[in-house]
Amino acid sequence: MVEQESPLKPVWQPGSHGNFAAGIGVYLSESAPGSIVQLAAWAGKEKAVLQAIKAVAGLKLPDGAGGGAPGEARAAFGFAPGKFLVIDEQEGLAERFTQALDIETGTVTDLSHGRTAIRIAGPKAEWVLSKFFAIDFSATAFPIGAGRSTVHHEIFVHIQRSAPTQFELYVFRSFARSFWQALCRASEEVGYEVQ
Amino acid sequence: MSPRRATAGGRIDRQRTIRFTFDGHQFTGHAGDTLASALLANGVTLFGRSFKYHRPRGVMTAGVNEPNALVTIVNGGVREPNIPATTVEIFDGLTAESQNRFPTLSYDIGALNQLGGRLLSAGFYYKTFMGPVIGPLKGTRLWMACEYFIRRAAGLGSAGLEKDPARYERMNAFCDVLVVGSGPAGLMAAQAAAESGARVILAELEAVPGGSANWSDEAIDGMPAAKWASSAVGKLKALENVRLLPRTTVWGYYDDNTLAAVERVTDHKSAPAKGEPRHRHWTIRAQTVVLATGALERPLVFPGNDRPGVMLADAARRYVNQFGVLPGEKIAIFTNNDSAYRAAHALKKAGAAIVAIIDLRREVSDAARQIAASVVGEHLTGHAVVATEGGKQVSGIKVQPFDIATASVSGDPRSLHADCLLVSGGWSPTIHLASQAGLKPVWIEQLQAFLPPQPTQKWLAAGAITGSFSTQEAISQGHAAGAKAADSKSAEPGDLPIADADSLDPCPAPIFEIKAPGKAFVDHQHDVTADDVRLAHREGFVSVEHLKRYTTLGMATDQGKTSNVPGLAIMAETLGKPIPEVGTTRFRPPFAPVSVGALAAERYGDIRPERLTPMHDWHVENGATLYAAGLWHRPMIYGLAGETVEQAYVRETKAVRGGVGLVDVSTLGKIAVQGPDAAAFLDRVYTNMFSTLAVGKARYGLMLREDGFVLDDGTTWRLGEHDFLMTTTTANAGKVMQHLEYLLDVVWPELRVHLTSVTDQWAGAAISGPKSREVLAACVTGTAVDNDALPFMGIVHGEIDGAPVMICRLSFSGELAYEVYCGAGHGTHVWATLMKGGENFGIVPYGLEALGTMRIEKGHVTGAEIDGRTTARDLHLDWMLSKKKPFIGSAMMDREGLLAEDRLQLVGIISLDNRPLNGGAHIVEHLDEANPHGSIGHLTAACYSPVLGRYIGLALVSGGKARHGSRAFVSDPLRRRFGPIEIVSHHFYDPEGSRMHG
Amino acid sequence: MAEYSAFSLLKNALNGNRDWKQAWRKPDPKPSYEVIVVGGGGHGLATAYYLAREHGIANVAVLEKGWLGSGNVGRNTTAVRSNYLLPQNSRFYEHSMKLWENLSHELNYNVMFSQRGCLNLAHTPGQLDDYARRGNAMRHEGIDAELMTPAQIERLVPGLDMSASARFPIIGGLMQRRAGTARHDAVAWGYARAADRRGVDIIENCEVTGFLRDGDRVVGVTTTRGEIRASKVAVAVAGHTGHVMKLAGIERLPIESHVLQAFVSESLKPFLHTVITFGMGHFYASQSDKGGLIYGGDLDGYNSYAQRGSLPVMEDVMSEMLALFPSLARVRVLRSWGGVCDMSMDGSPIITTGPLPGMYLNAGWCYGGFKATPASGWCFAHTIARDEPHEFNAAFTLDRFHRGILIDDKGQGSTPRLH
Amino acid sequence: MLITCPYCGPRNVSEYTYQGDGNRTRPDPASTDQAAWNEYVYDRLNPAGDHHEIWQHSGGCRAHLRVTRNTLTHVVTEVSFARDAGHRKSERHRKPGAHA
Repeated sequence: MVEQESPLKPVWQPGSHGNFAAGIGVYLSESAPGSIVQLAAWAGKEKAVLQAIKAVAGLKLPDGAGGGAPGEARAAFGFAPGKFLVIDEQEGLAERFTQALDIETGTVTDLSHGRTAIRIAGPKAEWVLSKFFAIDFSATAFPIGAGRSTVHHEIFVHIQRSAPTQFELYVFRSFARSFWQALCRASEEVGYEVQ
Repeated sequence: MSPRRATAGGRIDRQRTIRFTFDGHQFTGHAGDTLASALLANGVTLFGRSFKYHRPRGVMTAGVNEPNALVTIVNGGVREPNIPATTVEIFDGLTAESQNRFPTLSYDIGALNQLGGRLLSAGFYYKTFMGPVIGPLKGTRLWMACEYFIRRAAGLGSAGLEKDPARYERMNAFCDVLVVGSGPAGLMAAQAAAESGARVILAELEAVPGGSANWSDEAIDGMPAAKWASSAVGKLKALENVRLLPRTTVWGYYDDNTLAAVERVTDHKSAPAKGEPRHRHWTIRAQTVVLATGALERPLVFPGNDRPGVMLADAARRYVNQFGVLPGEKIAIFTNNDSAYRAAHALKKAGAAIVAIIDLRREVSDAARQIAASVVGEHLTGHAVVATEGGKQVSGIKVQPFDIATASVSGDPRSLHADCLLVSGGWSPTIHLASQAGLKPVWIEQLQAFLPPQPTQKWLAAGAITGSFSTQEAISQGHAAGAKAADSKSAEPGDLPIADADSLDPCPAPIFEIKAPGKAFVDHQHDVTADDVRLAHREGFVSVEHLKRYTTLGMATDQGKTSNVPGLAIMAETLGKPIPEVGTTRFRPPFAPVSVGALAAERYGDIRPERLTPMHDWHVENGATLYAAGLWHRPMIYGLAGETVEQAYVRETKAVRGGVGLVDVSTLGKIAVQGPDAAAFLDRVYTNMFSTLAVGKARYGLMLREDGFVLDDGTTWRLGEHDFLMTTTTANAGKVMQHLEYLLDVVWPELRVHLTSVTDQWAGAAISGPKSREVLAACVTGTAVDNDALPFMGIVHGEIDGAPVMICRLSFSGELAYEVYCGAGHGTHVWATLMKGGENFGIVPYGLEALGTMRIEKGHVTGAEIDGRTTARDLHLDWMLSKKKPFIGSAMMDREGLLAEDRLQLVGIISLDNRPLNGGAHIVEHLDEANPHGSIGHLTAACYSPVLGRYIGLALVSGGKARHGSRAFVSDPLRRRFGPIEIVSHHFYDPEGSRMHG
Repeated sequence: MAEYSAFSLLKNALNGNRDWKQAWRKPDPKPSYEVIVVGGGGHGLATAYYLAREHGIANVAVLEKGWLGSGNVGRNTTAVRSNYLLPQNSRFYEHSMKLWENLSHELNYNVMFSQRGCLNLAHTPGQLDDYARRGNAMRHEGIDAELMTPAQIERLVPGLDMSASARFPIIGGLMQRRAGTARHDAVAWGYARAADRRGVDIIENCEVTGFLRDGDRVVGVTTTRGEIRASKVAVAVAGHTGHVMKLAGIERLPIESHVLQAFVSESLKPFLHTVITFGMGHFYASQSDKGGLIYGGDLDGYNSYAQRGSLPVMEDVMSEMLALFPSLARVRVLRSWGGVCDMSMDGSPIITTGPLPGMYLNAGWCYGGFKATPASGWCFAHTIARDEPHEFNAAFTLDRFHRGILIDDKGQGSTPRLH
Repeated sequence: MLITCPYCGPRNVSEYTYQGDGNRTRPDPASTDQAAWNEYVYDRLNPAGDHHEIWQHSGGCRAHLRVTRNTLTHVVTEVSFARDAGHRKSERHRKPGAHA
């Protein structure tokens, strides 16, 4: 297989930037998973899709809108009624789900190339994200594992909280470079490191 | 004498000296000074010139309500005009300039306007400058000639022309309790809310939290109020659930308890830290808001009340107590209430002489009397100030006995020497935010003030905003409001701090104006006098809004913070009505002016993100000139050195028609349409059938709007029984997606169809030209691409150099052509492989211009023709309107207006003079270059056609097809292009389509 | 009543300004009139004026529920232009322009119409072609229009970001030099005073609460100040058309009410000499004689009668302003307000007889109401007096929507928020 | 202005797209009743007060919502998924991951 090319390549500048004299506020990275797959259930078939996620990806999603399971190798979360995003560091997840889900249960859409996965971590992650998105990033309002769909002007994004101070962002690939640059700029204030 | 720094006192840091410049002169001040306090400390009294009469003006207040002392902060070519000097914290290197004066502040030629005096009364503009009805100055000419000078005389500061290098940002915040104002009430509210565990934000517009505690002489819990405040602030800062925002003005109260605030992060610094924004635009979503915004003192209206040296009494108290500045040496005080006596006390203590207190009331409280007895030269009760004396600064005042009952002066005036006159006309609670989120403000006769209205959103008020002006009340109200806002179960007050305060009477006499000869100003910045208010009344402009609009009262940068209530009171008196019957104007955001930069926030310098195709970097590296298509950048041409745009696209077009070319089509909208009902759904949204489309085939489809006009077109590919890939035009991708989502959610929820935007999942490259098949054959593995394996509109799957691809044989250029789709992350790899594989066949990359040229030659329509006003018939696409089924738009497309004979219809155009045509040119039957008229349509697109060797175009022309073969003219007066054309069919090239089917 | 002139100003100044009279009388309503105009905004007042002036019908009452001009005539961004694409619109707005050009004389009231031009900026070649199409359409209707080069634009508007590195570089623009701005309140006051001088009764604080009917026919109104009868009742209440027409039993109309915000900056010395619009968003600005930059953008985008706007649209407008004028980041917004617009289904207005006998309707002004004021009043007066439209408003019917004879200048179809 | 999406919770109006009057019923697709079609496409109740309308949470879960909102005060009193038959109150608790 051919490697996926990152849309961030020309603007990718590893190292510390901005006002980091007093410490790094956030760590920014591209996680480049092998698979990003959308699963969408027909009304009444959500449970079956949740079971398929458990069977195929080994992830058990909790109840509730936006519920999700974080993880390094695999993660999943709900982002819309009956809709879930499943991420795997390996390629080929879409094919596995296509075999596991029949058309009477729901649909599988491969977005592995269509979304760029960006990770922001560190003590100032909530502060920097709050510059972009009008959602409450506090741990009580946005628990670990949970997913959110939101937007920064033209840029649509799915966000999963993967750790107390770590978030995974999934943005449309064509916007990824612009968003990355804006993210870096917004992080200058607190000092950031690109990893 | 002039103002000076007191020898001791104040909360400035006398150890730290700060150097700044005002009007070119170097000054020094201390850390903690505002520009106003520092200039006063240096003896400066003249701060600015008024708007209309250019009268000399001093500083009137000590805060955000300042109408007079406006300056421009200058940093090279970057200018920040109209900033109250009372709100500017000084820093080393600060440079400020006075405004609205020429040549200098002291000698301003505009002051000649004062000679106009009564001629320039309210509304004078409306009554003159109409000019003659005939002659060279008729129409609008005389007015515009006069206006030229009026515009130059008006305005305040000048905006710069240089780009502001600063950064601005937004911040979204959420909290349980937002406390606005950090005086004793606000501090107590924040503390009470925080104690119950609530998430609290405390916003304070000043640099130092504490509000009036910073300049009152009171003690709280046995310590000076300022010390108590700073210790309370210290405790709040230590709490994790409290965010303290100094220098933050909450300026807007929007729906659903969303408040807007601006934090001035670096305005007080010589230079920002790396990445630090100048202003931060906060949008705060609060469960409950505590408004502890205090109250603003009002001036009195009397002749000469605008002379530099006339200042609000509480402002003077603040200057001396907080900044250690004496606004004068010999001070007179003019008041209708007790609060001004506090200033007398403070100034005396700091070393000034209090010449007299002139009180409109005959009877005053014992507490006030005691202060007067201890500090004042003369205590003139039942007196009024009727004039001020001096040039650009007060040197004396005239007083006269005054009777409250008749509101008139009598007896002989006498003069008093004074270099400063402090004024108090009572207090107006700062109800702006409350009013933005409430019903009508409530007038309280006793306090002569508007109190907060009944809330329409979730807020509580505490402290002086409620009309309770004592510190003890502020403390208890603040605590109660904070606890209630946080839903605290233990709302027990417990041991509240005890304020050791005076017992002055909060109620003023109901007097706003002293009627005596001379100009008495109501709105100082806009030069609106009491006589102007009466003139407005005389001419019938009696509603508050008419008064404001006719006189401009309250419309200045201070938004009437000192003038609205006095102006209203004068109108009420003139009308003989009580004040609340005259009304109050609605307060609208912003509470105080907000920088445009703050509101633009992170979009300043970054208005819209860029959308890039997967092959973007390749295009740039290979010399593409880019074209903005919405947010996308698309290659327009890949020009060679020395080539014009036309030469480039002609070369690219010829290369495609004669060989092979490659164009990036990744920007086309792509929607995955999946589900058991996908085919049925497509039948409903397209005018033509899709349920009959075989798996592995694509079809061109047309969509209408509900009203029967064309919405969009594109091809849709059937990838599986229940799996379609729809493409849309680049421009309409978002619109079509929303249209389809609406239909599925709202109109046909029973259909089991999922829609997903996969525009970004796929890179798309169209390979076109007679040799395209050969190039593909050389590059593609895993599938055959010959005519049998891949017929017209067929789809195959394969690989290109290891990357999976999906290839559909379809053509926009009219040549044998294919669209090659692959995962976006493989886009450049596949593109480069095709370019390399095509080298031997002379492959060229081509851009939008060549694409456009070939589509014009073919007569294909795009957004220029699908302009929201055209029907399928207008575009000769009626063959796509299925008669076998209803579809979106089918019920409305046959209305009379959509069938009219004279509608604009698509035709082809050929230039008969061999000169280029322009899109946007009109078409006429009879050419009249001098007086163009009789347009029958317009060109939507034009190009040089290499295959025809002619300049051609597409056009929408009334009558359309009936004109084929007839001659007409292009008429393009805007670009002075006129000439003969022939109207022909829009199919210029290969109308049978033999080339693409081949 | 005295004429306004430099001479009368001087005379009154010498006299302490004591002799100025009310700009218009404050009469009590009479029991009946020949024509009642519901709505004391610009259009209603202009209609009354032209009824008296052009058709000799002075027995007219204008009924205003609040203070005169409290609606959109006092809430707009004051631009006057006739740069429309479709001839039905451009002919009408050009008639308005011609009336504007002589309006201050006509009314003996300086409405400060200043022909400082209106410049639509273009950022791509395709957009410049679109503007050329519009400008050429105007020229073929006898209306002035020209294209400007970047160099010309830079000279005219020195604060613009003309750099090639701008996100959306400015590559040209469409200019209508006869366009400009006027003092919005003065238009209401000027028409009121002039109508009053011809005998029209202008009745403020008089809200219409119902329509009097004789069978199908409308024969008057009930108001908060009593019943008033008239042989013709004309409604000109754009922004609140739906609400008022419901009182007459008309439940549905091809109109939605939307809020449009406007903003003014603090006063500045002359900075912007023309009306200007941004081509890659929705932003327009001019500078008033007082010095404030007056500007606005998109509708808030949902039905509202609230006369106040939302924060996100305000932020959009500011960001677009700075995309054009980066030096204005340090200038401050002074005031914001919202006006309620009648958004029609094709973006064009309605001036027509009906929909009930005895009734006349003037509505659906979208963004175009202020600049239309003179022609709207003029055409509406004609329609009321003659019981048939003038050629200029013949296309502005109510039935055009159902018949599909739309006047869709923006090509957005029946989505009012996009017009 | 906030709208409480039944799935995503309260979000700023800037995340939503107004999709128009929710009082209209689309005629049967095969209907040839021109008056009904015209009314559906062009005529609006446009009330000053409570209004039934359709919003899309375009910057969130992308679901269309039926919203009852007061056009004088902007107060939203009811929100439900447009896909659900009939009107359902916006609920604070949200159902299992899926269909709310």
